[in-house]
Amino acid sequence: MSEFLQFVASGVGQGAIYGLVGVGFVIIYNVTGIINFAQGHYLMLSALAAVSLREAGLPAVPALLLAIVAGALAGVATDRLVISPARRHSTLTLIILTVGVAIAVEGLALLIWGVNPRRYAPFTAGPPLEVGGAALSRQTLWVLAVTVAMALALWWFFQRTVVGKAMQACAMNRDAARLQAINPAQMSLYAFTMAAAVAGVAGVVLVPITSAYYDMGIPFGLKGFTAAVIGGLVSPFGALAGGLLLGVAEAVAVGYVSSAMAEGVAFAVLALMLVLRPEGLLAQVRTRWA
Amino acid sequence: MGLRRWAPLALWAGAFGVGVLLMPIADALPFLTRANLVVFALHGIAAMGLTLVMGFAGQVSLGHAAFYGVGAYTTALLTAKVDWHPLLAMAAGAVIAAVLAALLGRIVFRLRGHFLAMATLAFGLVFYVVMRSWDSLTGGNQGTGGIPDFTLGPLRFDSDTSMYLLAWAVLLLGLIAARNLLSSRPGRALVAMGSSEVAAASVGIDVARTKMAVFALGAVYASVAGSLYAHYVTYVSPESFGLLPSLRFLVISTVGGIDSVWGAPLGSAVVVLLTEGTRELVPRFVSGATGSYEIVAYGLALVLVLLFLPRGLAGGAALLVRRAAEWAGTRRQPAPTAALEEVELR
Amino acid sequence: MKLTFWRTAALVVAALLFLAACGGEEKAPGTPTPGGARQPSGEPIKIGLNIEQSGSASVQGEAYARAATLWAEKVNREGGILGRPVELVIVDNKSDPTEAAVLTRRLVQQGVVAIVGPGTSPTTLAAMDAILESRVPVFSMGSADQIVVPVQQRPNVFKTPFHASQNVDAMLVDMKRRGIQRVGLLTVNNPYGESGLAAWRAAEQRGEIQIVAAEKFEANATDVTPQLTRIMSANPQAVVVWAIPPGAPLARRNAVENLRINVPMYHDAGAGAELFLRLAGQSAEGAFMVHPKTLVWDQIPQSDRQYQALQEFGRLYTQRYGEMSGFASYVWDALGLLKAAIEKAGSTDPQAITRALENLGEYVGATGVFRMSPQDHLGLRSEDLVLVTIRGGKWQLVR
Amino acid sequence: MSLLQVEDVTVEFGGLRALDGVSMGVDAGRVTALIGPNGAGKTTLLNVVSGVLRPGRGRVRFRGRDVTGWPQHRVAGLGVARTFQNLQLFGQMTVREHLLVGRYRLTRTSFLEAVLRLPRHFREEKEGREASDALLSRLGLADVADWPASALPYGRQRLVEVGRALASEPSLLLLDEPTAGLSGAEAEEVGRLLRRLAAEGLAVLLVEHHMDLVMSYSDWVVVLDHGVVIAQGPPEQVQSDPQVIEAYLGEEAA
Repeated sequence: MSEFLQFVASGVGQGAIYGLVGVGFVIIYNVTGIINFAQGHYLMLSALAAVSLREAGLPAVPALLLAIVAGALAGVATDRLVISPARRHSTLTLIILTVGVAIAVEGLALLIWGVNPRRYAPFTAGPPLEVGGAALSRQTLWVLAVTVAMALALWWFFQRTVVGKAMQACAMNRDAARLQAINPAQMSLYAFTMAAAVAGVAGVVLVPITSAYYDMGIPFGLKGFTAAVIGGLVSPFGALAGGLLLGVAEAVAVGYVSSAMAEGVAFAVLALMLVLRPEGLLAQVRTRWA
Repeated sequence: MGLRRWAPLALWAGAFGVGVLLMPIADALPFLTRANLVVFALHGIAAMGLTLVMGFAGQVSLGHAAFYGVGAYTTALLTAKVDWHPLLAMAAGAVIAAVLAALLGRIVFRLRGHFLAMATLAFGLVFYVVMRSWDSLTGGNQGTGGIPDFTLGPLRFDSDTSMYLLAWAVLLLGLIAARNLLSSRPGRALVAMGSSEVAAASVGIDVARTKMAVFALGAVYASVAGSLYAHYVTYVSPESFGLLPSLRFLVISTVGGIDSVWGAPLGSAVVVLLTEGTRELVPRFVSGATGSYEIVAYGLALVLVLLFLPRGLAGGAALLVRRAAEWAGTRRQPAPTAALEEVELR
Repeated sequence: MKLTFWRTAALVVAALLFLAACGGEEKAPGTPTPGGARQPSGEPIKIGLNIEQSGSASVQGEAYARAATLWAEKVNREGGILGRPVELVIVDNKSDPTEAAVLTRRLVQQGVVAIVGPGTSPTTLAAMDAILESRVPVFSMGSADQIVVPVQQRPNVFKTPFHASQNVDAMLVDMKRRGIQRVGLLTVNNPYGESGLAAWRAAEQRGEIQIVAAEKFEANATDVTPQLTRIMSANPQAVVVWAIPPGAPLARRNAVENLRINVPMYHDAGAGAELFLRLAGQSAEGAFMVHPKTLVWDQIPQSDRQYQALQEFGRLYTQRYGEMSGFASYVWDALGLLKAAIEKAGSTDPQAITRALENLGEYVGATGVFRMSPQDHLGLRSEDLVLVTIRGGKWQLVR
Repeated sequence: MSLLQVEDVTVEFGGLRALDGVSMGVDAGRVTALIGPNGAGKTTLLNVVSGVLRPGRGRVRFRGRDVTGWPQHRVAGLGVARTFQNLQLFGQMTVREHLLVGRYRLTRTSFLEAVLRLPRHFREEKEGREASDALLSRLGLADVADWPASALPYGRQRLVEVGRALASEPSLLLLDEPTAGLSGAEAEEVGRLLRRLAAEGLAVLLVEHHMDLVMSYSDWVVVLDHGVVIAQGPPEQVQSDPQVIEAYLGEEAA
């Protein structure tokens, strides 16, 4: 039993990160129709920026905040420098453009930070907490707390702010949104910025658990995408739930199936989801984001 | 009659000649070798399959390298372990790839939107994990080797030059096959489906089935290229068939342009030139530059090509030819440039 | 302010400059002053480096590139080879098997007399056909045995890292001393981990050890606690982690911080030198590692045969880069062996270099003492490996 | 028994009834016109007959065979061809190619036969070419046979769609506003063509706004309003039906 709890505890921590990356996929996909391959790269940029800013002597809080801003700016840059000028091109071209962005960003990170992984100390030092015999590291608690906070913030944003509602409208029907004087280019900018910022948050809470390195973007992007699809690719909250499910499934697969196949289990879940429930696990929230 | 029958043959012979001419060009360029030409041709073949899928089924595949892998592993196992003839092994790989693609297509073509993209992504990754984990069959992470050279009767393809000529010939065969197909009943059905599914169905075309067929055909192209790859490198490991190679094929097809089967070889040439060119040129402008500069340059070049040629090189070239014809006033056919630009992929 | 294309571009450039300013890699103080040796002259001797500067094995490739650059500077400072300067042609194969094969051919076409690399097993095996056709001597830094075995089919292929099996043998020596008979294995799910796993399975077949649990993890995993939980439930007397950074230090942290594992943990030489210490932090204390002597180069007694070689390599490398890497000495020694062979052959003819390598006798390198022969293209013994541990945040020689 | 029989067909879109118990028939050798105000459900009915939509209730019978809910391509395979209200031409295809695609159901060449250029390909290409050339001259499109259809003026594009439908040698032709955007003279041309086709035994179901055309060229008129058939009969009879007049007047007044 305590073993099983350990798997779940590990899985939830990882899954929260997948979910946060997945949120970005959902936001961008719904507002613009683009699957953004650079999504995991914002996480990477923020994680590495956090390490560098801290090493440069900044106190923890401003360093982390600035690192998130750096990630968000990368989102702004993606939209303004690449997506916006190509607005008239086909969706396929736009998707491939994000592949180009991902390649260039990864190269830039390699240029700036080199290949060696960097470490960032946990936010709060101390031994892990015992929950029913399972160890839950303090940083994992941070990850969970931040994820919950992000979920609440997203809910508030989409339900209570004008921009959030406009983005929702855009997601439901882009043409209709245009008729209501919602500027799609502006919405696209917001979507990329938000997606990158959320991934950036994931990046900075993640670094202390593992480490930061230049090519972590693709694997996290992939897991985030899987999380988003499990959630139906329609709702940020679906993506968060999908991420948690994916994380736990992976950890449990390590425990009871085979550690070599754990990743395969995750992708097989993705494939099965597509076949059996293409509308995602949370189909009922399809028409609403909250 | 005689002339008309032989003209296409002469044309393709000429195309083969162009491929041969690429060799001295590659030799003359400091940053290209004939090995690059082999890779160019192999990737061109595989990407051509993807071009067919994207251009006509209107679906993005993110797992194309898996079919490349099916061909490579089938050849590796059948020629190295049980001594099949390379051609037989290649055919076996093609059949397996086609069946897998048809099964996958059958499941996902009922779905709409970007679901094929996602399903192919999942399929590609599951394939990758299976290749890594099924040690007893595939050699797992360590890969499997000992693949003999490709032979065809008395011919043995064991050098870069011979392998390139073989791959180029196969690429041209692939082009011929694609063009034969496109100028016939099933091919016209594909083109029709690619531009209006509801109208295609209205003349009796079974859209789901046709998509499945073109998806299987695309997989066959990739598989054949994969078989040749296995013979060329003589060793296969999962690393060559994961997500990054799939993205590479996607990039080749898109950069080349998905409106024409010529797009794939064009795109493949551009990708090889970009990678090798940046490798050679960047260190000349930035002293002490290493791999990372090349990657940045490659990524930026890719972005720029797509920003300025959204329909890819083939699309851009077609547009250019049309514009030139218009400008020269030699147009015998009207030039529907506007229509060309407006054709959107769903 | 409205974000137009150009304004954003300006912003990005500014951000990049800022990041470059504070993010730059730690670089050690300037190059050592040039010595007084005569300047090499004549046509340079070209040696190719086909290494993994980006992609999945870039941590290794980085160390390879550093060692190679350092070596070339030293050799050219000291008069070159046969009085001729050395020119390194370094190419990045992006850890991609196909690129590794293509680049081998390209380097040969560019007229290199020898190639160092590829630096991993899959890139080497993919390039094998090209390597064999090239006929130039090639040093691989891959760990798989089949890179140089059977030697009749690998006439021009050499390697410098110990076989995985030799690392296992060295660990087994220490385990026997501690009475450890049951181990749990945690290997990274890639070719690197696979070669370790295979070597351990072989040892188990020989009856030297009992493997009670074998788990794998992905190279980019962020948490391997589930795997460790599984391993510990099988009650091993020791845990062996076969991985490179960031996986190896992550496993150590998870084991110590989350599970408080109190059995000995062994790492292989790939776990990362200072990088391991940095990434594992406090948790590194007490971990064991089997490693060439390079990691504790400054603790090796003068009586050791490798003393000189280690001093030279260790001093130069740490002075320049501020830290040691477990991978660097493989390239350093490969280049050193090539230099010795070229000098012995008195020519840069590839065939002659290959023959000279096989008949070099003993070559004392930083990795170990090489005794290459026509039957053995590695020539290292597992006795040259040492067991080290971490005390007070520093590597300490155990034995 | 009519060639096409629609029985009690009902279609709902999210609670809105687009068709409500529609029954009607289309006979061979006659031009049947389907008229009604905007939003009456005319195109919806065409979509149900051609297999684009599956009705919530009711049957569609073609030659006595129940084809309700059959996929579009199978219905087309039986010899039901159609055109679209908003043109659905094939991108860059030439006019002749459109007609060749139209012959899809009449031909058999497979992927393999096409790639390998086996005899069936050549035979069918030759037949296809002859047949489409004949049809092209009949439609007056021979001079633009090799033009990309998208480069033609709008009126002739409509004609290409009709040509594509006719190329499949259908026994039932469904036309969705074939004269929309056409000049009076062009519309007359279409009308005469329809009469000739009907005379050859084809069944034509025409959705049309152009009242003059309907009245002068159709044999039978069905009037739909709010998804319900409010009248049917010969043109002159329908023309004087008070319910029809009201439906149309209502529209004009609104």
